[in-house]
Formats: sequence, structure tokens, C-alpha cells
Amino acid sequence: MKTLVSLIGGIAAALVAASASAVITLGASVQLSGPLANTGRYYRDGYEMAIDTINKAGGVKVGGKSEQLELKILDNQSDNNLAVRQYVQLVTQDKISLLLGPFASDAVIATSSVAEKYQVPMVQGGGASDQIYSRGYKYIFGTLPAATKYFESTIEAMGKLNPAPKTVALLYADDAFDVSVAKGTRDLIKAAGLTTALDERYSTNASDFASLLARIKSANVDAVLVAGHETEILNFIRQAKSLSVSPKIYSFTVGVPSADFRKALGKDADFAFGMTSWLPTATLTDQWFGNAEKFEQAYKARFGYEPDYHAASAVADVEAYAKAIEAAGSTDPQKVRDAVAKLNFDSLYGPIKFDEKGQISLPQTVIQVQDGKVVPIYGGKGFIEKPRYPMPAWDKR
Amino acid sequence: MNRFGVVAIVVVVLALLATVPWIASPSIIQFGISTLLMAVLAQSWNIIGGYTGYASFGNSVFYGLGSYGVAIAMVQWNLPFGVGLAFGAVLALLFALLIGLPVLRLRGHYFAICTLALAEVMTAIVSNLEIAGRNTGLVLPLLRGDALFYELSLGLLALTTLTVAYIARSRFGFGLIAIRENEEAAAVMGVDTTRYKVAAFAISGFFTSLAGGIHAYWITFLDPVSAFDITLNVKMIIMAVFGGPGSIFGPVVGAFLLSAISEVLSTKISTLASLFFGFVIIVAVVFMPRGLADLGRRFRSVGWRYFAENVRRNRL
Amino acid sequence: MPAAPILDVRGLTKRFAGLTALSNVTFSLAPGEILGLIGPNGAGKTTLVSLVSGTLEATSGEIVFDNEILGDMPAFRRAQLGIGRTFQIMRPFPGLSVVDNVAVGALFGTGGGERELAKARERAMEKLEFVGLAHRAAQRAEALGGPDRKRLELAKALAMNPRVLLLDEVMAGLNNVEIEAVIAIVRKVRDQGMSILVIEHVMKAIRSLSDRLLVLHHGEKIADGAPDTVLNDPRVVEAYLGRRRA
Amino acid sequence: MDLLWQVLVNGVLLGGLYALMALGLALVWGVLNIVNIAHGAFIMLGAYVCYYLFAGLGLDPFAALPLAMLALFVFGYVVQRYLLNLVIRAPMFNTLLITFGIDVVLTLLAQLAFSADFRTINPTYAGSNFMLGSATVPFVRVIAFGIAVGLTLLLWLFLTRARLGRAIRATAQNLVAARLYGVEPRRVYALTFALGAALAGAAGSLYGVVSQVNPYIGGSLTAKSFAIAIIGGLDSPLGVIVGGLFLGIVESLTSLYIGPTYSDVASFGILVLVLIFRPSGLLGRTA
Repeated sequence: MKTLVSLIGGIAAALVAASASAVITLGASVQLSGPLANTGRYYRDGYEMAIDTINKAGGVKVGGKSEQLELKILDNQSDNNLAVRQYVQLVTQDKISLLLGPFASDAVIATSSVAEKYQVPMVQGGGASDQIYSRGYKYIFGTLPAATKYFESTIEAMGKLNPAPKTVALLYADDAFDVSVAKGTRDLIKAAGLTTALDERYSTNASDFASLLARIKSANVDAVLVAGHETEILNFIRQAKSLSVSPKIYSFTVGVPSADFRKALGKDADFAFGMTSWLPTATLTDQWFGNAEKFEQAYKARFGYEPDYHAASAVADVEAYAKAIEAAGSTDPQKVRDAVAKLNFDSLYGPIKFDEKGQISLPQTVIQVQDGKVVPIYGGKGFIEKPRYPMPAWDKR
Repeated sequence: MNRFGVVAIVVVVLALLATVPWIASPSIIQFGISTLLMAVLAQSWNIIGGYTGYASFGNSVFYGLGSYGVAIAMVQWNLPFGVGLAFGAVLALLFALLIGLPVLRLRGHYFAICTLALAEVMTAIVSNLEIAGRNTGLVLPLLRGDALFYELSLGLLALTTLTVAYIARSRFGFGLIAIRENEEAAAVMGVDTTRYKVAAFAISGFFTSLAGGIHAYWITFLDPVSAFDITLNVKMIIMAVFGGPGSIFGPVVGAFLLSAISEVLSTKISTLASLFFGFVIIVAVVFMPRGLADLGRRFRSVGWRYFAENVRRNRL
Repeated sequence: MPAAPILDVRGLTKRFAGLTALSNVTFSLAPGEILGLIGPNGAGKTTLVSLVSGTLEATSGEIVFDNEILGDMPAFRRAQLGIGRTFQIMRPFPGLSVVDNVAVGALFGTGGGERELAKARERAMEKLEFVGLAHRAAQRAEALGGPDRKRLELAKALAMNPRVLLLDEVMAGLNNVEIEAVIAIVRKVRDQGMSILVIEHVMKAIRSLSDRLLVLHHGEKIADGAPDTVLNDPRVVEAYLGRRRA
Repeated sequence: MDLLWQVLVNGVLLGGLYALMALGLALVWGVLNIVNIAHGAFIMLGAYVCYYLFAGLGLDPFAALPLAMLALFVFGYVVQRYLLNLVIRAPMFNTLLITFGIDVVLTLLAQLAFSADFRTINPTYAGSNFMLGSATVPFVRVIAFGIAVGLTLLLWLFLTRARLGRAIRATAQNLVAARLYGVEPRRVYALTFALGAALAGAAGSLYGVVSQVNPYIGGSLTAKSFAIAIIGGLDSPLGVIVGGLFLGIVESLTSLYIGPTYSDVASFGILVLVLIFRPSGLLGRTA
């Protein structure tokens, strides 16, 4: 009932909101319903939080005048075709010339061509696949580090574990992002001198991993690296438990940093490794929130769940626009685009500096779930906390 | 209304629609493109579903083949768009002939489910095909020319509708209708049911594939799930059924109306748009199962009782 | 030696999953002949019509039409050769108007029918007048009542201009006046040169209409000959009345 | 060899769950001639009922299962009695469309009510297992399998022995026949659909125990259920068990020998082939 009331309120607000003026509007189409809504919300909430915070701090200075930011967000229902149409509408009908992105690589691949077509910038924190940046587009910028390097720090850390894992199984979903991850990881495995025991692509949204797990078990693999989606990884871990499959280490591209994911698994989430481009530490500072720890608390207080790197990446996108608009002294899309390309500042999420293709580079910190909490294990400078390794058998926990 | 009057109105409406790219805003044009293509899909479905009575839930296969025809030709082989369209159409026709023959022997729900399964199979097969970019899909070159896409879509809709109008008045169309109304009776009266059904399936698939091809080049990105999208099947059927299956203009009107409503909703109330879409389906099926065309015909004489009568007629 | 039969059925047998519906039936139909087909319920009459028209496939036996063995020829091709039939359970095209129902027969039917819609409708109107249904031509077929549906069924078959007409109980459920009208129509059709196989339960009608009678019982032919002879055949009497006596 | 044995065991256990998922769909399709596209959404709702009983009230999931069935039974009864009964005689694709509409509405309402968070029904014993030869056999999957087979047998007994069950089967042949059993057809329809929904509720509860629950799991479950129901045939619940086991084993073997991305090609490809060559199912009588 409460949801319904707030929904009707939301509709009314949306209908009224369209009339305000003298503000800078950022536009986005995000997965607020449909299968990706679970992650899509990080982007909506991250964008909103950043915009509100920047506005409270006086907004964005354009040519000496302070202007407020505003967000126009549409729900693309996890449908990429609808997302494309909504972006065209944002650009042409709502006259919005600064775009924020949707979640997930394939959605970014599809929608970034709208930005390119109408020559307006899109700064997005939802897609990391190299397919996004290999088309020579000039208007797409991304704040997720390269998909090909997601497992770089993990494999580096694996070399320093005792006893170091020797055989690896690589499993990946067949979508744009995970295929990119697998491509990069294959090279990393080879460079580290590890043996690939299994290299298997599976269907996005697969729910049955029993056959794959049986093969992992029978090949007696030391390390299992999985690039996939949260639902798949949930199933993978649950089925690994029920089939008593416990490699020395397993690591996942997504899920581990997300509170919802850990809650769904409860104790079974323990020992799972993952990675994140962002951790809510006090040492990560920016101009608006102070530091990442404060941001985490404020975010949790407002939305009732913990932010992860998706949310922080979304915040960085908004901050990038604020910085770029001030540097350009204009909201002209061409000028803002050029300013974005030259950005170099410390965001809440980390240092933002785009390479010539439009992507930033950030190291991935290896993390592990220990007693239900995410613990940073390994960063650029070596081990941070002690990893729990090797993973104990399921019946010995 | 006489025949000349209808033709005159259609020509005027077409001429007006053709001027849209010169007078309307880009977002209207892009709404126009997606609506026109949707209308082509509904109208194509009308041939196999509305006239022949075979509720295909697999027309998205044709759409996907058309899309991939264009994408593979342009991305993998560097061929021009036109060649891609032709390639996609050939794929669709081949599919209709090869698969249509066994599948069109099934009736009712079995046919519907089989075609639905075909859409699933195609999604699964294409996501394993290297040349189609597997499940990550293909990115097509960018063309800044929405006016062109608009006129192409409009032309395709006109052509499809003209074909339907011709079919409705032809011996071929009478054969299809006879099959829809009673297939066994049609056969003993001399209708070559198999050939007619396959032909209807192929014509339906031909136009659907062209719509897919245009859409792929316009949207510049394509992956198996969006190319063979199963909800697309449902959408085209809803639009055709809402407008009036087995009529010449019903599906077009249905597509225009429902697209407009859902476009307005998805910008104004966003998340709730699909909820509304679900309710529209339910309400429409309960109160006007024969579509707008039937409503238009009978409402004048029956009045509001029309809706109650539909319920009375179809309930248990 | 009589004229070569237009339809020659030899040793026709049909089994449904173990049940024999028709067993080794042989008969022929001469040009311009009206052959009555009678038998108790379940004797296999409709099955026989379906086998000849091609909606069912025979288990064994041969059907020869105008010196051509039909074999596994599909129903539509048989219709194009000139075999027309009606259905006992009427099968109009409910959504089409009465005239268009008949026009389908004219558009397809023998020799592939008319090519043009206008001509087909013309022929359809003729047939409707012939069966006395012209006044309802514009109505939807589903609006027709029982007797009119029978007429429509007949008109549809006639519009095909068939050479052999298989009539499956076109008189059932009609009153005496209506039956007389149908008998007159069938006679007129024969006079135009058509050969007709009539299935009928109304004994008086079939007796006066048929040149010859064929009796089926439990899927087997038990009598074949002039109506009066056949109807007095003790086996036929027993087939019809046997149960009542027992 | 050990690997093959393990994969076969996995396939059989998966198949049992599959069969239960498809059972309600096949019943409703076979008897009422309604193809319920919202069946997967019903499974999803059943999973949520079980989840909230488990997470909220601390009920053991297997104790919550009958309650989930009851909840779905009531829900299904209402849907059929007051909505689907209104369109039962409309042209065939209308019932397909209306159940699609129901699917859309249920999915979206579920997201509003339960959020898009992932849930698992994860009792402490969820991961325990035992050995069968060289194969590891998950304990809950065996229970789930047992419940699936048990419910199937119960349904079969009900349909062949109980008076109401025979009325339901008679309805499948002929609407009027139900009256001979002294049951109003409208009620038979509603009860049959409710029974189908209750079975979906059971399937959902078990699915939540072995997998994960979110508002969007329905679509692929419906598609799978179609495949199983068709492959097994709509005649008898026992056929559905065979269809489920067959599909579970085929998918597991495909995944092992050809590759995990091909299991959908296999299952839906088989569905198409069965439809074309044996439309009454693998076990069904051929026409």
C-alpha cells in the first residue's frame, strides 16, 4: 500500500517537475524495472545523491553564476531498444545535451550510438566492455575500468598465495561484458604461467551449473574464476555447496561487493573472493562528500542499503560533469565534451582521467567475504588483510 | 463509404505522413519510425494470424533474420544496406518454406507454442554463431539519417498494407479466409491448404524481415535476445488483435494507437508503463476480443451493450 | 455393357486404431446415377464419403475416379478433379457472408474454379437462387438456422461444379415440405449430368430419389441393387430391425 | 565415468523439479485448453510465499510448502472464476494474450511489493549431501525430487479415482460431461486452474530452496514448462514426469558434452521436433 501511495506521488511529481527553469538537466535511461533493476537502482540512487549533494554545496558555477543540477531519469524496463528510443527522446524532445549512462555493457553499446549520432557527451559508469570503446566514438566516456583487467589483481594475488594455485577454471556468461573479461583473463592466466583446466562459456541467466561443477570437481581445479551476473553466481555458489565442490579459491566479477547478494547467501557467501574498483574508505576524498566513508553512511541512511562500486561510479559520472561544466564555463555539449576529455581530478570514486578512447583506468582491489563482511585483501601495493586461504571444505566450516 | 473515398483518404493520409520528417521534431520522427515498423509487424502478422487464422508467436524469427541479414552483410562482409535487406529477406523466405511446411500442419495452441519455441531456438542458435557476433551481438555503422529511415518505414508499411488489401480481395485471400474459418471444409472445396498456408507464412515473414532489417540499421546494435524478442511477438499480436485481425486497416490503427499510448506512458510514468500495458491487454481481451474494427462496425447499432455482450458471448 | 462408371470403389477398408470402420467395400457409380447409401448408425457411411473425398486416408483398397486411381491424392486435388461433398455436421465458414461461403466453392472447386472474385460471386448467387437461399445472401453464415445451413452446405458443394456429388444427410432435421424441396433440387442437379451419392436416414425420400441403393452394416456392404429389392432383402431388414426383435 | 554418473544423477534430480514445474501447466492446458503464459509468474509467487514464511516466520520451507500451495490455490481459483472464465469461449489466441497480460501485471506488482532483491530460501541443511556410488547427491534436491514425484502420483490418483478428479477429466473431453458428475462447469474450471496454481506454488517453494528468487524468474520457467509439458504429453501426469526427467538429463548431457550455451538449443529444439513428429508427446498416443 505504501509503495502504491509513493508511486502515485511520484507520478504527480514527475508531471509537475518538467516546468522548472535555469537549471542544468542531466538525462539518463536506467533499468528501474525488469531483470536488471536490482543493479539499475545503484545508478538512479547514485545520480540522485550526487546531484542533491552538489546542489546543496551551491551547484555548478557557469561563467560566475551558480546553477543547479537536475536529473531527468527514465525507466527502460531492462529493454535496450526502449533505452535507445528514450535517449533519443531525451536529446531531441527534452533538449538534454548531457547524458548519463544505463547499467551494463550491452545497454551502453546500444545507447552510446545515440550520443554519437546527436554529438552529445555520455558519461557512464555502467559498461566496461572493450566493445564500447573500440568503435572510435568520440562522445562516450566511462568510469568503470577495462573489463579485460577485472581479474588482473586477483591473478597477481594468487601468485603470492601459499600454496599458490596452479590450475584454473574460467567460466563466463555470454554477454558483452563477461566475454571481454574472459578475453583479458585468458591472456593474464597465460602470462602468469597457470594451467587452464576449463574454459567454458555459459548462457546468460543460466540457473543450472551442476554439469560445470561436476567437471570442476573431477578436474580437481585449484582456482575458479567466474565472470557473470549475480543471479548466476548465487546459483553457482549454492550448487557448489550442495555438490561439495570446494576449490582452493573462487572469485567472481560481481556480487561479492553487493550487500543484497551477501544477504541472500548468508553464511555461504563466506570465503568468496571478488574485486571492486571502489571501497568506502576515509582516505578516498573528494570536493563534495568529504570522503567515501561519509558518503557510504549518508547513502545508507537515505536509501536503506549499502552502496557498492556501481553507485560510486555513478556519483563519479555526475561529478565529472560538474567539473567539466565549470572548466568549460558553458553547457554547450561540444565544449563540455572537450572538457570531459581533459578532466583530471579526484572524485569520490577515485582519480578521474579518461584515456584517448574515453575509459579511465583504476586498479581492482581484491576482496573477500569474511564472516559476512567484505574485507579488502590485495591492492596495487600488496596484501592489505590476510586472505582466508585455502577455502575449507563445505562440511568443515 | 465507397471504394474511391477510401482510396482518396488513404492517399491523403499517406501524403501527410510522408511530410513528417520536414515539419516534426526529431523525437516525433523517431517515434514515427518505431511506430511505423511496429505497424508493419502487426500488418504482416495479420496475413498469417488474422487472415489465415494461424496464431504465429514466432514472427520475431523473421524479424531477427531480417536484422541479422542486414547486420551480417554490413558488418562482416562490408556490403551495402540494400544487399543486407535482400539477404535478410532471403533468409526469412527460406525459413518460411523449410520450417513452414512441417510446422503449419499443427493447429491451435500447438502451432502457437511451436512457433514460440522456434523463436527460443533461434535465440539459442544465433548466440552460438561466430558470424552473428554470438550473444554479444553486432554493432552496425552509424547513419545520421532518420528522415531516410522514416520514409523507408512508411514505404514499407504502405507496401505491406497494399499487399493485404490485394489479398483481401483476391482468390488467394479467399482461400486463406476459408482455411481460417474451417480448414477441412476448405480442402474439400479445392483449396490447396498447405501451399496457401506456406505462402501466407512466407509473405508475412518477408515483410517482417524487411522491418527487422530497417530497425537494425537504424538502432545500430543487435543481439540475439533483442532480435528474436519474444515479447515482440506478443506486441504485434496485441496490436493486430486490438485493431481487428483479418481487416485491412485494423492492425495499422491498432499499432498507431497502442504505440502512442505506451510512448506517452513510458515517458510520463515510466515504470508503470508496462503495468498499464498488461492491464490494457487484459481489459481489451475481455471486452473487445474482436478488436477495434468489430467495435467500429457494431458499436453504432449496439451501443455500450457491445462490451457486455462480448463478455456474455465468451464467458463460460 | 453399361457406360464406364465415373466412380469405382474396390475393396475399400478403413481401420481406426484396431477398430474396423469399413471393410472391403466395393461398388461403382455410373454417370448421371443417383446412388442411395443407407445403413444403421455407425455403419461407416460418413467414413466412406470421407475416404472418397480425401479427408481420410484408406487403410487398403482403391478408389478410381474417371479412370484415374486416386491413391493418396490430397482432398483439394480431388475437389479440383470434380468430387464435391457436403458434411453431415455442417461446416460453413461462420465469419463469411452466405454468398461468400458459396463463392469459395466457385473460386476453387472443379478445374480450379473461377479466377475472378466478381464471377465467382455471380456463380454463387445462381446457386443460392437454385437452392432458394438468395434472400439471405448478405448475412453472415453463422446467423443461419439449421435448415438454411443445410441449403448453404448444398449450395457450396454445387458451386464447385462437381462431377460427382457426395451428399451426407442433407435432409436430416428437415420437415416434409423442406425434404420435398431438396429432393427436387437433387433431381434437377442430376438432370444437369452430375452423378450423386446420397446418404440419408429418411427412408421415404431415399426410396423415391435413388436409382439404386447400397446398404452398409458394421462397415460391410450387405446389399446393392434396385431400391425395392434391397429394402425387402431380409438381411437389410434384420440390420435395421434386428435389434428391436431381439 | 564418474563424471558421467554424477551428471546423470544431476540430470535426474533436475528433471524431477522440472516435472513439478510443468505439472500445473499441463493440467490446465490439457483440461481447460488454456495455455497459461503466467504459469512461471505463479511459480514465482509461490516462491515468495514460501520465502516470507521461511524468512519472516522462521518456518521450515518444507512445512511452508503446503501453505504456499494453499495460497496459490485460492489465488488461482479467483483468477479463473472471475477473469479467465469470462474469455473461455473467445478465439483461441485471446486466452494466450490474457494470460500474457496477467504475467506482465504479476511480474511488475511483484517488483513493487517485494523489490528486485534476490532471495534464497536457505535453511541450514540446504547444502548437505550424501554419496551414491561416486556421485554427490544434494539432500534437498532429493527431497524436492521426492515431493515432485509424490505430488505427481497424488494428482494422478486424484484424477483417476476421486469423483471430482473424474469430473475434471470428463471436462477435458466435453464441457457438458462435467454436469453428469453433478459439478457446475464454472466451478470445475476454477478448481482445475486452482489446482494448477497450487502445483506452481509447490514448484516455486522448491525452486526457492535450490535456486534463487526474484520477480523476473517467471519467463524462463514458463518456457521450460512448455517444453516439458509438450515433450511429456498432456494426457497424464505420468507423462509430465517422463518429460521432466528426459529434459533434465538431455540438458545436463548437452552441457557436459557440447557446451553449456547449447542446452537451450537442445531443449527447445527437441520441443519443436516433438511437436512436429509426435504432437501428443513422447508417451502419448499417436493420431
